Amino acid sequence: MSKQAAWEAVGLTEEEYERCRRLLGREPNHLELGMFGLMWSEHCSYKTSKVHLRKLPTAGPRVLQGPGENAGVIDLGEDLALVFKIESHNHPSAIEPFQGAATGVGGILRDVFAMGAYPIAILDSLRFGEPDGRSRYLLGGVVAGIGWYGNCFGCPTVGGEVYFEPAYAGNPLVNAMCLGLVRHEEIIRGRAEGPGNPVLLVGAPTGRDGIHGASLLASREFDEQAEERRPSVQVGDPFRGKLLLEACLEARATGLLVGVNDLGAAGLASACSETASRAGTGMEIDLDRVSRREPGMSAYEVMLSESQERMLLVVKPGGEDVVAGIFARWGLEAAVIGRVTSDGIIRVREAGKVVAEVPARALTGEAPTYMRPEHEPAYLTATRSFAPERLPDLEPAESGRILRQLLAAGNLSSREWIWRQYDHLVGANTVLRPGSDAAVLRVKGRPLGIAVSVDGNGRYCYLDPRQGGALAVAEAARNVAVSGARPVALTNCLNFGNPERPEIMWQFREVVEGMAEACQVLGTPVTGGNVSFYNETLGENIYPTPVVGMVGLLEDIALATAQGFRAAGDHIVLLGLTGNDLGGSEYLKLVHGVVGGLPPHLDLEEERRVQELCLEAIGAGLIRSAHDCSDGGLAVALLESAFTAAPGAHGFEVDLACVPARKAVLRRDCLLFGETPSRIVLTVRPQHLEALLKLARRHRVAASRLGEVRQARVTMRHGDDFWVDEPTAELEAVWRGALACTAEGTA
Amino acid sequence: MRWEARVLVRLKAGVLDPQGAATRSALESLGFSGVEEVRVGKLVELAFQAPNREEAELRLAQMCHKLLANPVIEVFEYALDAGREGSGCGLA
Amino acid sequence: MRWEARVLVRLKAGVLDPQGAATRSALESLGFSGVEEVRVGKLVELAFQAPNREEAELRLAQMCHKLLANPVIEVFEYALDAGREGSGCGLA
Amino acid sequence: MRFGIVVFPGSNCERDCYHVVDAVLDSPVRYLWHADADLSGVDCVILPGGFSYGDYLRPGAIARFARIMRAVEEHAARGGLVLGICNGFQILLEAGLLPGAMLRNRSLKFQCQDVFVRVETADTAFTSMCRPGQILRLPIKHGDGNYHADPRDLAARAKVVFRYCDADGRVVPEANPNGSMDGIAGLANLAGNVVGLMPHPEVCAEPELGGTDGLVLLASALRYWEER
Ligand SMILES: Nc1ncnc2c1ncn2[C@@H]1O[C@H](COP(=O)(O)OP(=O)(O)O)[C@@H](O)[C@H]1O
Ligand SMILES: [Mg+2]
Repeated sequence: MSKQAAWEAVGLTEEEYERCRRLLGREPNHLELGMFGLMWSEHCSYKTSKVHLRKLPTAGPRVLQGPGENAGVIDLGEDLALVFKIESHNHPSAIEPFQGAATGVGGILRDVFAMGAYPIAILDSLRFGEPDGRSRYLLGGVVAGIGWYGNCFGCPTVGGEVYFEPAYAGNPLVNAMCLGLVRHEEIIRGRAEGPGNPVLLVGAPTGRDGIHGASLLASREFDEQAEERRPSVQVGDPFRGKLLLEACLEARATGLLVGVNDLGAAGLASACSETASRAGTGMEIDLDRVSRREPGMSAYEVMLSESQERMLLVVKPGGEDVVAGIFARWGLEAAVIGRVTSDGIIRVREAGKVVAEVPARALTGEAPTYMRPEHEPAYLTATRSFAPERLPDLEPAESGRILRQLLAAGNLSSREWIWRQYDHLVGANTVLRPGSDAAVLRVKGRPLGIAVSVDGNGRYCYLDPRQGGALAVAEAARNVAVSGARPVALTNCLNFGNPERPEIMWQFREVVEGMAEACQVLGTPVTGGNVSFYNETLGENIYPTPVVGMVGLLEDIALATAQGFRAAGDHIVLLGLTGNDLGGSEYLKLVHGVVGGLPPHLDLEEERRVQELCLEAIGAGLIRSAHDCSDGGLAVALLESAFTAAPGAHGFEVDLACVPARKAVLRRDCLLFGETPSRIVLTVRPQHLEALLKLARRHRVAASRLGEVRQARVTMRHGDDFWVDEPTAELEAVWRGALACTAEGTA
Repeated sequence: MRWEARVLVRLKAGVLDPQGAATRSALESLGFSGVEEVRVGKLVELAFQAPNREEAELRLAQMCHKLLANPVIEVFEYALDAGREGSGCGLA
Repeated sequence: MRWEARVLVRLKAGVLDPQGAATRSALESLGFSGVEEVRVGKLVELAFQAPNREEAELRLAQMCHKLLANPVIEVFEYALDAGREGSGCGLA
Repeated sequence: MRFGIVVFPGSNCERDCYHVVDAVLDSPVRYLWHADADLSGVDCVILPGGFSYGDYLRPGAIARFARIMRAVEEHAARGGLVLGICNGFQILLEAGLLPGAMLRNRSLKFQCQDVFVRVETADTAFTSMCRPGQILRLPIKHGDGNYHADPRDLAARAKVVFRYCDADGRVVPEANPNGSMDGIAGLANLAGNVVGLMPHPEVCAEPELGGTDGLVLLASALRYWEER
């Protein structure tokens, strides 16, 4: 094979090849080149995103660990800390939805317990094409796969989000987030400290799973062994994942663990070089000691295998037998495969011979970084110039019909079909279950509560990436705030198309800058995240899709507030101003068939004040229910609050003429379905209405009583004009059943 | 005409079979020594109508490709028999 | 001596098979008409050591009785072959 | 009364059970390792939910052979209390301590939701504080809860303790979440000291988790043991 073919086969460019030759001072051999290829891949090195990710604020009083480790960590007070991280598994899920999604969950769980934390919750953020044909198959497989791993592992899946858009038809997105609890002194980092310390590989034996060999194979002569060399799809084993958790935490309790890293992309090559380079050390590895699932594996395959349910442990000298004994008791393999060295080199031996010898830093820190060219995409001229205000307004007589159409839409109907397949209760901490804006978990033995939500509207980002990025942060924070928790920090997953296209790079930078600004204003630093590029099929790119996983804290778990109405007679209050915001809305897409205009305008200062007000009102015990207005607008938000309680029990009557307006004249469609952000629907007991309105004035937030909670009937009127007047049960049936019908093909 | 088919669906070679591995170690701890490998797959038995053998075989192959096996991780094989008409639960 | 066995585990006649029923209706909605019945069972393939055929058969029957099938709801049948020594992943 | 909670590889509700017994019931409790045979000092054994051995092959099929299970059988035969929750119930069935077997849910999906169950008999250790006909709201979370048995075998060896019902206590098909025969959600042996059920009382025993109906099972066990 020519040299050129060799670097191309591992995905390197000629310049990159030259760079690794310079770093080595010689030609890399086949294995070394493979290690460089994977470690310098976009996925592992962040070579394209790095320069922009630096713009995200990462510091804050609660941040104990920012980006750069297996997961971020924030302080929960006293000696407790919260570990959390989000990650994508888009490409594997597109090929094999069940296993792809399952191994995505397995991977994020390992990231969290590698830090020494006990996982307490999973969330999933999903994007598919319109749910028919292959997209329906992907939806079913992905949801079943997430459920399988989380349910079997015993970590509750407490929330998530899902959108259906044609832009994701070729490229579904599967992002999984995990949170875990740990005591400060028990936090372990992925650092190979202490030359001489033994290095153990524990968990599953190593097989030929997911080796990045497809491209390699394609450029090699085809011989009779070709079939055997072909990488296979990674298959998860949640059972073994759970054993690995138990054994790792038991090993941690012995105090013998120095560093821990999970094995994910690029397998051993990555785990060894990352742990060594974080600690400024090196590592010697003997491949003959790696336990294997199949005979005849090459050094290349062993080093780069992505077999699941494995961990790399660095152990105190002499601790290896005790640690291995713990793993044996849990039925897991544990082998000393090498030791930490002081020379900064990753040295790999096989059958006594050195088969690779590479400075750890060369694989990690010395990876190239790029400032790729960028260019504003041409489509924006068209989408921006679309003026929704020129569309005919909604006829009141049509409201009922349109409302049903929205309630049945893939992006607005109940997600119960999904989260019922997830054990959201195991762990006995779930105080607010899926179906409210954020999930809330208690912390046993403390008054404390943790709220968490994942959000990101790709359509907004498509229409205005900067604004869309800020909106994603704002919505995630708002979802946490309406649940009674103060947003404190976030993790994010940036899903984009091919960064070698200047248009995609432009979207990426804009989104990141928009997010950064929102993080600054809302005071929520970023503790980590993940970038997934190349979400492109046949030249079709996905919408730029940042997914924000926001974490919030409640001083007192008793303040946890759900979105569902509580009792007839409670007053309904809307916080925030409503504008003529139709751009990028579900309504515009569903009713007028247009993805266009500009996403709704976000005033970050106003957003902050609205959230502050909501938190203070909840803290003062004034609030019975709280729900943010997002997709589908005010009408859908009100209905969701009516639906969440006992089926069909609640209804409401509101006068939309009372909605505080940004403009003198509000369109009817905007009143009902416009998606102006920074708005929250609250309910209060009648005797608390005045106190709430007074508080709102103090926070300089527009607030107005719209009506009250009733029984069994939904009435939306504008003065004396009745727009919608129907039994709750009928609308609720539409909303509750729609996703199940589409997903199971019974529609 | 009624046809009865038996389809065996297996994981491809090299694809991890956690179920098989767990079963193997369970057999071992039950005292069955010397069990070297266990792989667990699916058995699907079908009874269906088709005018003749060619047509039956064609449909069966399509059913396997489209639904019964997942081509990304599984392979299948089948056997096809002319069934006894009206034999009800003949499959079990 | 190495033996290779193929065990088919089926639900007993009369035990409802939710998976089979779902597969049947999925086939139907894919456009395969005339599918009268589908039953889904398990295929377990084993490679194990035993000195001779009698012994191999005895052990296999015990494995089925004890673990591989649940007599309350399932029945099993098996086939046993002398395997090729050292054939590694011979099962798949 | 002392509780023991069995930990199989793949159990995942053992901590939740421990928490309820320890922090809510304030009773002594310890974990029992699957490979041990020592139940000394334990009056009530809980087989917790989860996916012992990954639920591979069949739920409970591998766990029933764990070393501890012989001790549990002897304990049950001596009149000791045994509660199998979800996967624990499946293990009791596989072990033959209770009759019947579990099939996949009719929906073929894992289902996590609150259900209503009707208490069919107060004549067991774990329902002694209930009245027959009482309705409990408990969560289920399982993929294989579709109970099947030969009716004669069932009648000869066990009594039905819980049936899925609607909010008014009617055992109707719409209230049956998994296709279980006769809406069966839980069983006891004839002596009433061994009970298995699919719902999870342990995540429904504290007001802040949204319900306390699960507590009655363990509280019943405490009283039953005192009055024995
Ligand atoms: N993929 C999913 N997995 C689990 N829960 C989900 C998923 N999608 C949505 N949910 C839950 O359904 C509820 C409604 O979701 P969504 O409409 O996205 O809420 P919001 O608009 O407030 O962010 C939330 O409680 C959310 O956690
Ligand atoms: Mg919301």
